[in-house]
Amino acid sequence: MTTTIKLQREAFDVGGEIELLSKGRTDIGAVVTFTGICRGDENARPIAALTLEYYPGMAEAEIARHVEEAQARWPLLGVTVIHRYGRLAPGELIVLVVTASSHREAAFAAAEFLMDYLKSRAPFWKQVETADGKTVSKSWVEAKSTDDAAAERWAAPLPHREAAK
Amino acid sequence: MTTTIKLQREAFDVGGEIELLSKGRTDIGAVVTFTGICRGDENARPIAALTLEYYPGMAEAEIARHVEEAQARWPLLGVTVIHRYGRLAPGELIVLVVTASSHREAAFAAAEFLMDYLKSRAPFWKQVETADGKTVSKSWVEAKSTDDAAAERWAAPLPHREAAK
Amino acid sequence: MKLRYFAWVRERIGLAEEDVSPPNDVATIGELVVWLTKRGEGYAYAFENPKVIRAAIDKNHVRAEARIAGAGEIAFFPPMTGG
Amino acid sequence: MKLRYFAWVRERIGLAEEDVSPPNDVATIGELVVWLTKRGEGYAYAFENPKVIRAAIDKNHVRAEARIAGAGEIAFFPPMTGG
Repeated sequence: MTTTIKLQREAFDVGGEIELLSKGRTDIGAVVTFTGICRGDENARPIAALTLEYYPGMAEAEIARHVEEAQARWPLLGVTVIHRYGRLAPGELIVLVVTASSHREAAFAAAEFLMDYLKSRAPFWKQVETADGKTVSKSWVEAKSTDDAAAERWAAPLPHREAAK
Repeated sequence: MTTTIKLQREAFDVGGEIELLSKGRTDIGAVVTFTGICRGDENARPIAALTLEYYPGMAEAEIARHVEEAQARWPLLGVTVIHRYGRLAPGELIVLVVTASSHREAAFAAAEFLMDYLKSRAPFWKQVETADGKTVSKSWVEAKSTDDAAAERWAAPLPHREAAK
Repeated sequence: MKLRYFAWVRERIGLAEEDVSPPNDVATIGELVVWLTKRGEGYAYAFENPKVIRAAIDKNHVRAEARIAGAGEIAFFPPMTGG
Repeated sequence: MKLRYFAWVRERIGLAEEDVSPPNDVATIGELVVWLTKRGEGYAYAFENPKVIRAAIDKNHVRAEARIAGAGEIAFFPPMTGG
């Protein structure tokens, strides 16, 4: 299993990450990617930028734990998770999840699992900047109950799952 | 909705296709890709190559119909489907599905829907070349009942993923 | 009418396409398969298990009961294995 | 022990981190929140709705009932909005 986890300010290259994970390998039959992009609106209001704050150390460890859990659930051959932090303009890429497996079911399921997790459980917080004329205002994005529900659909008991989750 | 459907012999570039679909847009928040890769084995036997045959005209029309169905089911902002034909060596990319939406649920569901469809209903046939020493033998890949079952889970009047949320 | 064959159906029959004129009492896809089977060994081999054979009329999937009157192009092929 | 605050918890308190020495009867995360609330207006504002506050001990998510004895670093933050 090839695992790559990166938290970074810089942009990333989706095609390059897929290649890093799969190039020269003939055991991988399926690669799924999810790319999250900064939209130009939040709750129907135009935004100027998004600033992402995270908990250094905890974010990496938490993502690593969930990548391990994905490995335990599905026969994966590779996983890459890249999450950016700092200020991002609309259209910029925020997050990338790449999953590789011999067949598509595992790759799809693991990518969805990791995204549901990142959305609601990984220690990241988004602040939105809106610009109405000359006034710039900032507000923290509220967590969505649909994201919690999405994360909870994976909560079916597995032997190694901690009770705290 | 940006729709691109291509049947081609040539390789494709996943990163380039994502960019074609999403560059300069601020309404897209989520892009999912599925890439199918020629594995080096089929039913645990090493293979030398895969040859893909398809029904010209019907394949394009059938894919277009299913992309339209995906659009009717989920709020999509863009779909790209590229399917290669001809002889492919292990490690080469066979098929690409890219789906874009404002949120991840639609992008994931539509990509899975289109892949389940392509696997079991699109008029493509795979022939496997195995090389045991100097003898090259060719055999047609048998359809999997699991692929039929995967395609059939979308036959319910409502996509089950949305109903579950 | 034009017939097209794909994958091992094509290989067993030994043709990718041909023009045929079945008699008027051949009204459905299923009846066309029975009629084709009598055309020779390759056809009999290709259609030996008619249940697995898929068909399309004018590039649309159809079932064995589908009527062939007015069809421009009819295709026969094995279960699909794309993706 | 070291406390860390993130997002609007950090903004309301006006600090990203600090060292505190709560009395011995402050045994759980929930009790620590109550104790912190008395430290000033910013704390009271940050913890005005304790139910939405999430906590971590040594970079592991914990609940309000979790005991803080032996903790090196405790963090408080709002519900997460990554991805």
